[in-house]
This record gives sequence, C-alpha cells and structure tokens, in this order.
Amino acid sequence: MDYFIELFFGGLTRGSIYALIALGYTMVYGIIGLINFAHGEIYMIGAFTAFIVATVLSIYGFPALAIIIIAGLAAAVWSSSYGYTVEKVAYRPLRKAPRLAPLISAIGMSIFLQNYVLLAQTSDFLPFPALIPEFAFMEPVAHIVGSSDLVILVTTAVVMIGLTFLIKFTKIGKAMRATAQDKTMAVLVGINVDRVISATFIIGSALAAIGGLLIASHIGQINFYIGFIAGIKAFTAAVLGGIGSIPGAVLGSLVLGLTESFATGYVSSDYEDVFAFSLLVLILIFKPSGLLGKAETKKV
Amino acid sequence: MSKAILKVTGLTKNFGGIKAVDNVDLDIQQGEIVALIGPNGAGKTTFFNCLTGIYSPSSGDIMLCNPKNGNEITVNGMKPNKITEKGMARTFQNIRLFPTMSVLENVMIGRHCRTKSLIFGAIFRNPATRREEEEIIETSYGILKKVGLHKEVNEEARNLSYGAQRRLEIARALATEPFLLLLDEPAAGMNPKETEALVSLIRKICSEGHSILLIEHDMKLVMSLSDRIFVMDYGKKIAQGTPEEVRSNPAVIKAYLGEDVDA
Amino acid sequence: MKSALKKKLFVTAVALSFAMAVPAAGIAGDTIKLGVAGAQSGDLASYGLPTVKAAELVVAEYNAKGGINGKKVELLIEDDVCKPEVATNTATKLVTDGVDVVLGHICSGATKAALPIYKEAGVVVMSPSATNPGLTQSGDYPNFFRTIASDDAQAKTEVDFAINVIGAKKIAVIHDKGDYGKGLAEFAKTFIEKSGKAEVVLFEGVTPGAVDYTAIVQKIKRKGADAVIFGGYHPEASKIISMMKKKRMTTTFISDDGVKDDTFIKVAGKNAEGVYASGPQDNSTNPVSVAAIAAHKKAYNSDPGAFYENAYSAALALLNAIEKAGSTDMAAVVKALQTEKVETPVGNINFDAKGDAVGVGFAMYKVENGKYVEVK
Amino acid sequence: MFPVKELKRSALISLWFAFLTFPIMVIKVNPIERTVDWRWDNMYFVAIGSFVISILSKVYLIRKERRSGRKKISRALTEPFMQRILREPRFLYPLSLAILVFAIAFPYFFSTYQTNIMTTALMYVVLGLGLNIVVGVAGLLDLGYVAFYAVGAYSYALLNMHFNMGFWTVLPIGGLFAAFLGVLLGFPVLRLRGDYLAIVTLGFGEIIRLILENWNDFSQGPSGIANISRPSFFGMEMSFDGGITYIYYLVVALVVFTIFVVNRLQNSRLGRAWLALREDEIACQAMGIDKTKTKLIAFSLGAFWAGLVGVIFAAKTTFVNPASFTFLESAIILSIVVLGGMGSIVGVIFGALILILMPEYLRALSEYRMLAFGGILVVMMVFKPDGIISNVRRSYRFKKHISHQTSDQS
Repeated sequence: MDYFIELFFGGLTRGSIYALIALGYTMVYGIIGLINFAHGEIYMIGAFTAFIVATVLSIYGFPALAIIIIAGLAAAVWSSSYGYTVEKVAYRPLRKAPRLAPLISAIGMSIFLQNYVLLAQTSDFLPFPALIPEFAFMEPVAHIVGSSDLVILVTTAVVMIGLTFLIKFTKIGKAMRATAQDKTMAVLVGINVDRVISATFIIGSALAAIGGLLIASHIGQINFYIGFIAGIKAFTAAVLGGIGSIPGAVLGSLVLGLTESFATGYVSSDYEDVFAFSLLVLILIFKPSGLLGKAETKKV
Repeated sequence: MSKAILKVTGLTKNFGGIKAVDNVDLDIQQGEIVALIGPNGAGKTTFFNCLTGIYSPSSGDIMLCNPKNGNEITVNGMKPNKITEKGMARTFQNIRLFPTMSVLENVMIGRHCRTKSLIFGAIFRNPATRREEEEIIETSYGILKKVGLHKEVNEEARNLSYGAQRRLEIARALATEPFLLLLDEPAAGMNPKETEALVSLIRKICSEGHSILLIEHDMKLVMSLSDRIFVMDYGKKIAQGTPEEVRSNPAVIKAYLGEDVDA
Repeated sequence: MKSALKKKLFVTAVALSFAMAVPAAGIAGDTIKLGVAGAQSGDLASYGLPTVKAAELVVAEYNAKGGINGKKVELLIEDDVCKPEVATNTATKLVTDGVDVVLGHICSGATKAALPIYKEAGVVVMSPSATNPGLTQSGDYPNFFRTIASDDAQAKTEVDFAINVIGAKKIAVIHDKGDYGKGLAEFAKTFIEKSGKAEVVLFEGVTPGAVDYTAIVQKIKRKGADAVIFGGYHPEASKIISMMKKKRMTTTFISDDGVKDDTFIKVAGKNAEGVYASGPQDNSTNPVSVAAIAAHKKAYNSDPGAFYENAYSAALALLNAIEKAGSTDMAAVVKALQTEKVETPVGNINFDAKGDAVGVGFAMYKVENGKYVEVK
Repeated sequence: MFPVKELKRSALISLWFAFLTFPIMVIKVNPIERTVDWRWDNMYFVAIGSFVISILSKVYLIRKERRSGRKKISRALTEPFMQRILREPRFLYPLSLAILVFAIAFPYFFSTYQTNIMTTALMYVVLGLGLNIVVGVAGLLDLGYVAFYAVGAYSYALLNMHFNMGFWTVLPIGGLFAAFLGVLLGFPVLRLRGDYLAIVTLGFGEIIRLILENWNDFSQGPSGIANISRPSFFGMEMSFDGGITYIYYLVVALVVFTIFVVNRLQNSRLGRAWLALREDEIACQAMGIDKTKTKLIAFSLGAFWAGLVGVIFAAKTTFVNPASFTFLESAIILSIVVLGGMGSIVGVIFGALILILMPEYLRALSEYRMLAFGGILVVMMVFKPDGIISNVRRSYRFKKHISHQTSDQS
C-alpha cells in the first residue's frame, strides 16, 4: 500500500508539472486553434531566465526568499514577453493563412528558440539552484512526498483556481471565452481580438514559466532541450483532457502523470511512453474529443 | 396511388433533453414537389440531417422506395454516403461546395458514387477507367448545362455568385442520380430574378422524374411550387396538406404570427 | 575552406571525382587534413563540441611547432548530429574533401554507419567516445581505433567492483535506453548473472529528458536493491541520484564513464557525494592531461566538457602516428598506431590489433568532497 | 521617403528586442565558479540588428503594397509565372525532360559527396510526395509519418539479417508492410478530427520508435543493425562509389515513378474524392463518398511510399537505429509538404530540395545552421503561407455546346 501511495504522489507531481505547461497549450488552442509547438520552448526559456537570475542574485548574496520571488517574477515576465513576441512575429501574420502554415511556423520557431538558447548560453546541462527549501515538517513523510512535490502540487492547485476565476469572472476572461467561441461575433461586440489573443499568450507563457521554475528546481538541472519532451507530453495531456478545455488540461495531465507513474511502478519504465500514448489513442477512440472536451455538434 | 418513395414514421431526434424533432411523420410520392416549412428553429434542418444520415435519429423509421425497381429499404442509422447511394441527395442551407475545386469538378464529385475505378484504374488508366472518366465528365457537363453553369466549368467554385453557387449545389446533388432531391432553403439570399430562374429549374428537374422535398422560407415560392406542404413548429409536425389547406390552417397561422392573432 | 569547396566543385568537378577514385594515398596535398566529425548541434551537441575544441587546440599546438614533417595540419569539422544517415553524408563529404585521418564520430551508431565509407577510402578513424564493442571486436573495421574503453570492459569493471568490493547481492541495472547506456547495462546484466554471486533485481530503462524519475526510484527501493548500476550519461544520472536522495535512500550508485565527468558533480552537487563511476585511470598527475585542461581554460575560459581528454588523446595519437609513419597512407598509419607509443592525457598508449587502446588504465572512482577520487 | 513615424517604431522594436534578449544574450553565469559574465556587446548587436531588420521589412512591405496597387490589373497575367509553365504542356514537357537529363548526368559532373546528398534530397522528395497524398491532398494531418519510414527501414534490415533477403525482394515487401500498418492504424483513428488525428499519429510514431528502442530481441534496440547489404545489380556487388551512383539512379527512377503515379492519382476519381474530403467532409459524405474508405486508401498509400523509401534508406546507410526516426523527422517531412505548397507535386519537389539541401550547404554556418533553418521556416511561412508553388488544378475545354471533351493536365 505504501508503494501505491508513493507512486500515486509521484504521478500527481508529474501530472501537475504537465498541467502547468498544458494549460498554455489548451488556452492558445481554444482561442486560435493552433498547436503552439513553440510553447515547450517558452517553458524552457522561463526555466533558463529563472536560472540566470537566481544564480546572479545568489552570487550577489541576496536572501533565499528574495531570490525565489525575483527569479519567479523575472521568469514570468520574460516568458510572457517571448510568448507575446512569438505570437506577433510568427503567428499573427498567418491568421488568415491555410491551416497548416502556422503549424510549420510554430515548428520553425521551436527549432529557432532551442538553438538560440544553445548558442547564447550553452549546450551543457547546468545545475539549477534548489530554490524550494526542504521543509522540516515534511521530513517524516519525505520518503513519500518531498517538499518540492508539495510546492508543485499546491502551486498547480492555486494556479488552476486562479485561472478558473480569471476566465469566469474577469473582463479579459469573458473576452477570451467570447473570442474562443466566435471570433467574428467577438469583433462585432467590440472585443479587441488581437489584444485578447496576446493576453492569452502572455498568461499561458507565464504559467509555463512558473512550471519551468518549479520543475527545474525539482530535478535540479536544465539545458536548452528540456522544453521539447515536456512540451510534447503536455500537449498530449491537453488533448487527452479535451483540448481547449481548462479543467480538461488539468485532468488530462493528472491522468497522464498517474498512468506513467503506475506503468513504471507496476509494469516497466521501458514502455512508460508507450503506455502514455496508447492511453491517449484508447481514450480518443472512445471519446473522440478527449475527457472533458465538448463533443463537436456538427452544424450543417 | 403507388407506394410512397419516402415514408417517415415517428421520427424523433433528441439533443440532450431537447427534442429537436418530435415524432414526425412524412411521406412523399413519386413525382411530387413537397415543401417543409416552419418558423426558424422549428427543426426542419435537423429533420433533413436525420433523413440524410448526418444525424442518426433517436427513434422512428425512414423508408426509401426506389421507384425504378420498387425496392424498399430502411435507411435510418445508415451512413450519409450509403443513403446518397440509395438515391436521396441533398443541398445545404449554408452552401457547402468544395471551394477551391472547379465548378466541373464539384459536379464530378457527385458522380463518385455511381462510378467505380480505384487505385489500379487511376494509375494504369485502363480502357474501362478512361471510358468511365469520359462518362463522368460528359454527364457532369450535361448537368451543368441544365442548370446554366456550363460557361463557368473551369472557374473555382468560390468565385461564383451566390445564386450560381446554389445552382451548383443542385447540379452536384443531381449528379448522384437521386430519385429524391432534398433542397435546404435553395432560394435563400437570391434576388427575385434568380428566384424565378430557380423555380423553373426545380420544375424542370421534377419533370425529369426527380421528386423533391424542400425547406423554404419564401412563401411565394413555396405556394407556387409545392404539391403538398408539411409544417413544423417546435420539432412537431403541426399541419400538412395542399398549399390552400395549409394557408388557411389556424395552427400554422398561429405558429407564424404568434399567439394573439385569430384565424 | 567550405565556401571555397563550392567554387572548386564547379570548376574542377570532373578532376575531383577522379581524385576521389584514387584512394587518398600518400602525400598528395600540401597540408595534412584532420577531419573532426560528431554531434555539434542538436540535443547531443554537448558530447561533440568538446572534441572539436580538443582538436583545435592540438592542431594549433602542432602548427605552432611547424606542423608535421613540414606540413601544416588543417581541420575539417563536420557535424553529424549523432544521426547515422547524416553521418554517412558527413563521411562522404570528408572523404571527398580529401581528409587524411578522422577524429570521430561521437556516437556509436553514427560511427557504425560512417565507417564503411572511410574504410573504402582508406582513412583511419579514431573515436574518443564510441564504445560499442562490435566496432573493434567484430574485425569489420581495420581502420577504426578508439581512446575509450569498450562497453564490455567497462561493464566488467563495474560489476566486479559492485560484487567484490561493495558486496552487493541485489543489483538494479538501469539505463537510459540509449545506444551507449543500454549496451553497457546489458553487459552488466550478463556479467552479474554469470558471476552467480548477485542477482539482477531490476533491469529497466528511463526516458531521457522526462520531467520526473520518482516512479523508477520508488521501484528500486521496493525491489530492495543494495546497489544500482546505471548505464548512461550524467544528466539522467544526476536526476536519478538526486531523486534517490530526496527519497532518503542510501543505495550505492555505480555508473560509467558517461557519468565520470566533472559536469556530473557540478550538476548533482551535494547529491553526487558517494557515487561511484568507472573511468580511465586518474590523470590528474599526468602532465599531458594537466596541460590539456589548462590549454582549454586558457583558450575558452571554461572547463572542458565530455570526452575532452579522450579526444585530445586521439588527436595526439593520430598526428603522432602520421608523423612517425611519415605518410598518411592507411597501412602505415595503422602500423604506427599499433607500434608507436604516445604520451596522451589518458596515458602512454598504443593500440592493439583490433583497435582498442592499450595502456589506458581503468579504475573506479568515488565522489568525495566534490571531486572524483580513485578507489584503490 | 521613409516616414519618421516608422523610424520611431523601429527604434521601439529594437528596444523591445534588447529587453527581450537581455537575460539570455547578455548574462552568462557560471554557477560553480560563481562568476557572472556581462556580455553587453551582444545587446548592442541585438538592438542594431533588430532595428535594421525592422526597417528592411517595413520597406519591403511598403514596396509590396505599392506594387500590388499599381499592378492590380495586370497581375493576373504576370504573377503566376510558374503556374503558366506548369499549365502549358509545351513548356512543361521540355522542361521536365531537361531536368531529367540533368538528373541523369548529375553523377558525372559532381563529386560522390554531391551525389550522395542529392540522393538524400531525392529520397525526401519521395517521402514528401507520399505525405502529400495524406496531408496535402486528403487533408489528414499526420505527425507520425516517420513511423512508416521506420517500418520500411527495419523490414529490410531485419529480413536481410535473418533471412539474407535481397534489396529487390524486400523493396515491395517493405512498402506493403508499411501500407498494411497504415490501414491497421487508420481504422481506429481516422474518424478523429484534424488536430486530434495529429496528436494520435504523433503518439503512434513515438510508439513505433520506442518499441524499436526497447524490444532488443526483435530490433537489437538502440545499438541498431549494422552491415546491411547494399542493393546488388543483377547479383553483382559494387564498390562504394559505384554503390552511391547506383542508389542515386535508383532513387531518381523512384522519383519519376512516384511523380507519375501521384500525378495520375490526383487526376482521378480517387484524387478528386481526396480533395473534396479535404475541403468539406460533410458535403463529401452527402455526395456519396465513403469517408473512411477514402481516407484509409490515402493513409495507406502515403505509408506505402514511406515504406519504400525506408527500405532504400536502410540499404543506403547500411545501418539503422531508432535515432533516425524521431519526431523531428516527421516535422521536416511535413515542412517539406507545407513549404512547397500543399497538394502541389512541383511544390513538394522544391520544398524537399530546399529543406534538405539547405542545411547541407549551410554547413558553412556550422553551429548557426539549425538556427537559420528554424528562422527560415518561420520567415517563409510568414511571407508565403501558401507555399512556394500552389497547386494547379486541371482545366477542361469543351468545344462549343457539344459535350465533347479534350482535356489536358498538369
């Protein structure tokens, strides 16, 4: 039973990490129907920015708490700026282009950003400072749930609640929902669609940056390539949950994380990803729009 | 009277808790032009979608009877392409052409279900395939001539005028050799002159042996064209009969004009 | 050079293809062309770039001394992204450009794909990092040499250490599903089973780049392993070890040359303490090694990366062999490599008939106070 | 001529990029030695660079606007120059012949390396044309195309290793295996909508690669299979150079064959059905087209070509391992199709040649190569989202009113 609980929490942590990235995918997809392949890179840049800022601050002797806060803010600010710029440069001119053009643009952007960081920084793995402290009160259960797991779980929950609130009740959230449903109508009722899309990219990127910071701190290392795998997994999770749906992205991520964890724990980690993708295929066969995706009503 | 070519009994379609179509009966005889009318949201298009297999009905039966051989088949739950193959073709309320394909190609697609060649034929272009291809082109051209679009064969469908697009949809549907043609608001968005041309086109099609079921809001067109009319409101059939009968039916007037008006 | 190539191609295309047909025998050009091939971009760039730097430094040193037998050494650097299909293009390009000897490739797979091309052209190849046993032991590639121990030799060292020194009874063998890591892990598994003194309780691969390794770590714990043998590179190793530390596990962690890298200690930090890794014998007192590292620090203002010393040694060995042979002819170079000993950062070495380095001592290391210390 | 407002805008853009790239470009930290390297000159480069680029792109846009304003009427005549060549057989046929002659003469004028690179590029032409059937023509977004490529390659590698089967025997077998797998996968997933299909095919591609990586007894795992026989020429073994030339001609022949077949497929009943399916699925079904069957045929035909090229790949490199079949490979093949122009055969050929030859000739840029590759993909899409060459539809001519047809196709 202990083993089961351990795996369960491991899966939950992993799922929460996916969720922070998947939210960005799902928001962007919900609004402009684009698989933003560069999102994984935004996450990577968030982690890198956090790494750079945190290291600089620690060299200059700032206190730990200040480092966490400043590094987190910097990661969010710069990730959002990248997200915003990427949208403006690579996607906005393609708003009316054939469906696959933005996808290729996104793939190109992803390759570009990876190599940009590789060249400007390094190809090596770098040690990420342990920003999350080891809490003393967690010590008795540390062999099951570590402090960083706890922080990740709590952060994801808070972010999730905050985001739901934002989408449901704020002005920008309502504008987002309107734009997602019908862009033309949104324009007609006076919503600045361009601004809403930018806002979506900014929020999604900031979430990815938080994810980047937490994960890097959790596993203690980064390099320029970490965005790729995490990005694909998060995207899988978003589709699994029903792409376009925010609770769906979180649910999908948790399901994916738990599946991988249990697959490794009870079967073999050799086929961990095979399990993950098979689950995706199976779920989509029986529920073609994902776990919480709205079944598409064909309007004829 | 001979057997009905389309006989719908108790057709119901639920979306969640809402009954978009509620226990509707309908029949069409060979050679008839039948209209289905009703206020917006009455469930007419949903009814069409059930007939043509785009939705599968929650309950009820749809029977098709091919007038050529008298074969009777139940088509509810069949895939749309199978139903088209059986001889019922349709047009769409919001025009659904293949926008970047040429006018002729749009009609040629309609010939798909009446022809056979596949990979082998495509690659080797054996005599049978060539003959078939020629037949497809000629028939399609003939149909385009009938609807008056033969001058625009190589034009991309999206470049046609609105009225021409509607006619192209009819041509495309005709290419599938239907004995029953379903037209969903064929006159929507047309100017009076175009509508007039449409009326004569529909008459011509009917006289060539195709029966027609149409949804339409243009009452002048409906009244002048139809042999019989079915009226739906809130998913239910509320009246049926000849144009005169329907015109004077109090339930119909109420549905169209609201509660307070007396017949 | 590279842009000049195009012009040359258009002008003397035919002549060039003739030149191709004749094996690059003897002293044809006025420089000695040392090819460097490996991953220089993409996710494995960090394993290939140090080799380029090593080659640059060695060549600069040779040229500063006036070159080899009066000829300057010229570098031809080509990227293969560690992909076999790209490696064949890279190899063909190097051969077409008239390369005399090649330092590379980095990954075993790419090396395997490229070797037939060099063999055909009579070019000697020396890899700093391709450890697949078949490369030397199959006898298929008489032109192949390497300055790193093959997987089986390394696995043997690790297993002997785990069983005889640590006294492990239950061993979990973990790998990174890669060419190198999995190959090594399989040898380790076979050796453990053969020894009869310990059992393999777990044999599994982890996905490189995965965001979290908790599950596999829990599994190691559950299986009651008293030692983990990991086949793979340092990023995964440091993730696993820090995850183990987080779970308060004290299982002995034994790994390979891919982990015996200072970057591992830097990245894993405190968690690296107590980790064992196999690697070439301690070179910290070897003046050649000290000089090589100092040269890197001076030139690039940073510590050298993976396989730097192996690459440095390979470059030295290759150029030395050409110097001693007085020719770039394959047979002569091969003979010189086998007979002439050379002082390199990995020791005073020559090569056996199969192509493996002789004189590269092998040892186990333990991380103590942030440094790899040889276990005597 | 250049408005001050634009200069201001460009200045703002350059400031923005200087800010954006600040942490990554300017600061470099060494966490071990605990030193910080402030590379301020990078910031100046970025600022000046983005200023210049922004002005240049603005100038380009202004000129483009002016040009399109002036030439609105004559545009129909001048613009689709490529299109007209493609449409007119009297231009097209001699041109194709000239290209073919050039292709045949290629190995005599260029080095083995060039021939080898060209072979690779032509293999991607075939892969692109195969995927074009699936994505470009039938509109099914397939992100796991590389799986079928892998199936072809491993078919040859394994059959050659275990049963010593020759290249020519396995070539069709590899293709058919891949096609069969295409059907097998297609059945459950083809009813999924566009982007869902994309992720499922991506997952499928990964599954195939992971199986090859993990199932050692079957595939020898990540260390791969070496010493695969090169194709023999009527039983003769060939030298390395000869082998490269031979495979080159083989691939040229395959390209010609593929173009022939794909062209005929596109201008057939089946090809029309694919196009229609891409444009409007519901209308398509309503016109009596069996959606599932038509999609399956497209999917498995696309897979068939990937399988064929896979076999050639294994024979060419004489070595296969799973590292060659990653998602990036699928992405590159997809980029070929989209960049070239969806559905257009000539476009795909151009796309493949550009995308595959470009990184090879960009080797001069060495480490900046992939950066340039990614950047060029974005720029190309932004300025030419329809691809380099868009598809030319067949046109029909009818003499007067008699429905007698003479048709010509491109």
